[in-house]
Amino acid sequence: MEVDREDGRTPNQLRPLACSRNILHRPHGSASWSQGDTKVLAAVYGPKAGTKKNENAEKACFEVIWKPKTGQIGKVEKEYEMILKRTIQSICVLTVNPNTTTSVIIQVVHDDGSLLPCAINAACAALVDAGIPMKHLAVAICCCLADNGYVVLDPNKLEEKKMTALAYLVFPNTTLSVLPEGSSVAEGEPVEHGIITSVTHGVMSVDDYFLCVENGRAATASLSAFFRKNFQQSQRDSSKAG
Amino acid sequence: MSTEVSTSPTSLIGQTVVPGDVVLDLSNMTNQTIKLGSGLRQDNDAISAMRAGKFRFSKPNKYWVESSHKRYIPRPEDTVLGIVVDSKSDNFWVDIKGPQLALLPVLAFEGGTRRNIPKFEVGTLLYVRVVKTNTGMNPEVSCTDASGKAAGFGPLKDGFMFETSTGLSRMLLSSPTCPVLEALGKKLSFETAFGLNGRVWVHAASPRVVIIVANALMNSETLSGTQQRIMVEKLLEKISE
Amino acid sequence: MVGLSVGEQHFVKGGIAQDLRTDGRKRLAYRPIYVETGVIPQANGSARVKIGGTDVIASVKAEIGRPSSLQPDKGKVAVFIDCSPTAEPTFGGRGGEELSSELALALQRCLLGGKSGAGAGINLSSLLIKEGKVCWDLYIDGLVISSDGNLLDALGAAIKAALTNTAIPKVNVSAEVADDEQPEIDISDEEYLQFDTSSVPVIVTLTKVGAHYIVDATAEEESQMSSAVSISVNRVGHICGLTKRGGSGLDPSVILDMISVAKHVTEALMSKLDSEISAAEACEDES
Amino acid sequence: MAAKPGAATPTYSPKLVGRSRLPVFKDSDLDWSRPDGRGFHQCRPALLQTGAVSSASGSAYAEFGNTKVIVSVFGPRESKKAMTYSDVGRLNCNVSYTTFASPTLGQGTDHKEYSSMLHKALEGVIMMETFPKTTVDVFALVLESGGSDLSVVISCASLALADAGIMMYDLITAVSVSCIGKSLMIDPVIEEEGCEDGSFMMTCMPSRYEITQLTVTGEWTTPNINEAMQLCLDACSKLGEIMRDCLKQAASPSDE
Amino acid sequence: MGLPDSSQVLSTEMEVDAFRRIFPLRFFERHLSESLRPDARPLGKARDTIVNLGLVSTADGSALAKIGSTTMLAAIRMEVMTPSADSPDEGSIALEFHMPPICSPTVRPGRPADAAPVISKRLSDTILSSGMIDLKELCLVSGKAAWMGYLDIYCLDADGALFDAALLAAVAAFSNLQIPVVALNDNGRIVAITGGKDQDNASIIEKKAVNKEKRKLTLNNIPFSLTCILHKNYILADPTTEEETIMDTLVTVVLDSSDHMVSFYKSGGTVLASSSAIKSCVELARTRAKELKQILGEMDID
Repeated sequence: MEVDREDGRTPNQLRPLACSRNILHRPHGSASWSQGDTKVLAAVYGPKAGTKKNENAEKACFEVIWKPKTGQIGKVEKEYEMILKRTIQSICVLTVNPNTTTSVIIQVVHDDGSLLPCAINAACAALVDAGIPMKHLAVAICCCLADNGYVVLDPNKLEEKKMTALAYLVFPNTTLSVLPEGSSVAEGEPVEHGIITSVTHGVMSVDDYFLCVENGRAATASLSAFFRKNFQQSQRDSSKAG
Repeated sequence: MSTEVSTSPTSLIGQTVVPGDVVLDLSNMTNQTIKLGSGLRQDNDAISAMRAGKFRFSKPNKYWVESSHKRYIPRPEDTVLGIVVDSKSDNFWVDIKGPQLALLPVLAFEGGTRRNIPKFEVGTLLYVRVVKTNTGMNPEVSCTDASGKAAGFGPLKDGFMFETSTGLSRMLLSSPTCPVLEALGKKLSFETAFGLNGRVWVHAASPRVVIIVANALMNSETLSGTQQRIMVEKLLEKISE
Repeated sequence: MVGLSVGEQHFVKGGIAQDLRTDGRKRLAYRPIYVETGVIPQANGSARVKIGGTDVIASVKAEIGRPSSLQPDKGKVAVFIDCSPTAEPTFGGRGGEELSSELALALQRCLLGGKSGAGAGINLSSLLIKEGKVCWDLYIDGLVISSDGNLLDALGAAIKAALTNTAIPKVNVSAEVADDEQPEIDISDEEYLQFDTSSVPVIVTLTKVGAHYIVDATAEEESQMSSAVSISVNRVGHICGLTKRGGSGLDPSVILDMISVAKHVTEALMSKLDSEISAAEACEDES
Repeated sequence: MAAKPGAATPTYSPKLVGRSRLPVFKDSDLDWSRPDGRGFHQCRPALLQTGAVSSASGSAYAEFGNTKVIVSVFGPRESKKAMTYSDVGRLNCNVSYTTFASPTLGQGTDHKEYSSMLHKALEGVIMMETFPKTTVDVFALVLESGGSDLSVVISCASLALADAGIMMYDLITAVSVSCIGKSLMIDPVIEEEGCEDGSFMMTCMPSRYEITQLTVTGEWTTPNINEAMQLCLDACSKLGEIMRDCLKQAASPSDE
Repeated sequence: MGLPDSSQVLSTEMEVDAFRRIFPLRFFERHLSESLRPDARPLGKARDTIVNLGLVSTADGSALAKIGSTTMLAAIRMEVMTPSADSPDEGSIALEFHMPPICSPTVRPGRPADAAPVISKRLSDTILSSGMIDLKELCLVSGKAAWMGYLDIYCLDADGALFDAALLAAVAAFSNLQIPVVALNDNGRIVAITGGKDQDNASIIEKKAVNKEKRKLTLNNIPFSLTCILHKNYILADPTTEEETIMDTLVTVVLDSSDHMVSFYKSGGTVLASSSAIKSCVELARTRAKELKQILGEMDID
């Protein structure tokens, strides 16, 4: 491999994933998600009756509260809240529970790079745990562009700092389908290859961005499979009796 | 169960699905009428899951995704346990663990008239049936069955209520009788009411029995039938010592 | 506010039109004024003023502070007013806030003069201890205990009395220090300085009810007002501040007329207050 | 990423603020002129324009020399939920400053004092009974403060209200006068305000020839007050004309 | 959405304005199918753009940018700070984006708009990461004194594409920036040299002026941004507020003058961005960047 990573990973290798759901007693749904040393807790309350002013009462509304590991929330956290809120709104079915608000609380446990993608994945797992109706899942990944033009996935904090540019990308999960292959195609590529959310930092060429998108997309399959396996496990735990 | 993710399986019935999975293709089943239960939505010809859980089918034509949650989404004809939170001249407001409070009309009792409106204190536990769940409106519940008879609905006096998940209460309500109830029923005498909203009420002559039953039920969520029986036996042994 | 029936409203208005108000006063007559000084021993100066049913307390507290960089040669004065719920139940919580800040603003205007310091009731330069370094910060707090109209005049009088009552300890500043260091100060507990309060103006509020205006309106009369003009006048007859309340407009000539009437009224009020204050001071000294 | 030290580091302006005051005018030298070369009784040229903010119900922009103000009017719209029923409308005013409004002021803030004075100046002229249960919001932003801020805000607000089609008895015009020594100067700039002996601000309804608000601070003799009032009244009626023209101009293209 | 049929029937006899209010989405889709927008623009065209420089006399650099009705006023004040130990020869930029209540009916005093801090953060990320400004140019005395540029951007009128207009105003304000001539005085503080007026001061300070040549910043790689709406297969450039509320998928592309991508920002939205959609957005942004470059170029004549 051309790129050497401190922890000996290959460029497209993710850090070990771990996810456990229903870990908190009070919230209606909760999950902890970790990628390597980055760990985030997510809790979901709701749906609760009523929406805030300025929100569309004909749809289900979401609010996101970001709790950093230490200190007060600033502009960074506000931006993350907004990105998470808009991402969640786009993957949930908003017409099922109109005029309700669902709160998602994100608690950062440890930040070792790829924090926002980690939080999006955690929120997604918690929403599933709470049984919020969703169109599909969202899988988030951080792609980094190294000096020599190579793309590295799921960087840790040290790598994030060294990179020239990075992109946080969120895709829909790879789904099972009984439909014949190739039926969900829009303009020559499967719908699930579309980007839900993209946030970039640093300057890169347009081609480099597409390289990031491509590499990120390739990683969604393994993330999706991890999600599915995780749900199967907990399903097995709870529904054996029936 | 742990099938590898393949792109185009033929049928997903009995498997775990995650939101977004397309479970049915209506273009192949044009001359059938099907009924969709919870956790499914239609997008043109594709029926896809919107919750994670097990995809179920029951003859002749019912499909649903089975899952367990702490929050309850009301559906008509569900029987639930509600708590009175307020009373107005026409309705009682009842908390049924849903997104909105439910309305219980003061006349929705067997033989209910303007003259014999029941009086419920705030906090009263009621066994009720969900009647209407129109979007944009509060759900409506009733203390009668479809024919207007009381049929066991109404306030639950004494006893002990605890909250579990919707999955557990569905399991406890399933037929044939759930092993844990069967095992407990052989040794102890008690009264129970299960709401599909995850509330369980237990009543017995002595508080001891109530506590044993409640614990046994709460422990049973993740256990198989045999495990449940063993768990109940162990519990009873320990108590009788 | 006072709820009056239509009959009562007519009675109040009719009385004013005929120069005989409900309590028997003429239009330009004050209610009896009672002044007591030194009511709060912890403060550097304090006074309580009662005008009829209106009862207010003012206190002056002096603290060592630092002059603002914009005005290194002046001390600072801040006025706060608190409307106690004992005066009016609606003042509880945040209800009295709006009135409080309005009164504080009006008093600040009347006492502090223009930006250059002209017409100030309190000479800010006299509060300076060392230029750019040390000065006195004067905190003037007003408390409305009971409200029966004409709060601004009562507060103005109370502050004037409290300032007369104020004694500020003498301060010695240590010799020259470097530019960016704070000099050491020594506050004397024996020698006190008195304020020169001769230039503190008195405030007269003329309340317009119907076609006439009255001084020292009661709450009942204030509820019938269309507008009110508060004018503060100092000893030499100069106007130190003016604020108008109430939404309805006034003809310019009416305002000019009001100003000349106010000047006339203040002469009497000023000497009345002076004698009351000195009597109160004497009374305090005895006790 | 390029993390910045942030605003925590203390900074200072290289321009000397405290000492750049005007030399104090003496009564003796009568030949000094005003910083912008105007005569004592001459107002700054007024630039007024309605419809500055497209998303507001009505808005106006006013530029008097260096004083630049935008006022937006929203409503009549639903009152806040906490408010109880009222059969007359409500008026809600807010005045704020940009961070760069004046060279001395550190950060832009809401100006509570001006907000309440704007409210008082406007409440008497708006026909509140025409919009029961609802609120009209008048928000002003001072882009640049160049003296006589409050009077510009008030005049501009009345223009914005007219632009929004809120019913009023008359326009409101506001003018200030500064007294320095024995001289009165109308429409003072910020430097003059900084060293004035007394200030005088009047708002009036030009057509009805009525004074709605009057505030005086500093030391004034009666003849001075008389003179200031006359100056203001004249200026107000002139300003009223300019505002009227501005509104006519805004309305005329739609007539064609 | 749910009532396409009824809207079809009603539309024949309904007034246009009423139809626009009741079925906003249908109203827009009708236009889109004709490749036209309600304000007569083709889908990929941005609104008229105006930039004015140097409007705020109290600031060291300022600009007003107007895209359609969206109006932004940006002003920079330069102050002196002690640089941090790890970058002793770099100055700093502090950016703040304000949405005062005058700009939109949704903002109320006392409660800042949710969008303001987010746009603020995105703007400062974009400007700092684009490398438009070399922070070393802001250095005065290495390790002792450097410039801190306070850039405040006020939204005077919000009608969609706020980020684009704010970035344009910010860039224009930097191009207008005149750094004051300063000197080091005896106390180690930096003081301004105020023209020729203070004769007594000027003679002393003349020789000590720290930054005689550095009156203007060199701006390389100026970032230009374009926000697009994705709706079904349509791409609408430079949306208005009305369009933003009806169709929720927004994509902002920032390209710099050497055609590199500074930011590709999309947060959620019902439409997923396919590769072809991304390419089209980038292409639109490229054209827009040329347009904006020209508009800024015309300004720079002074």
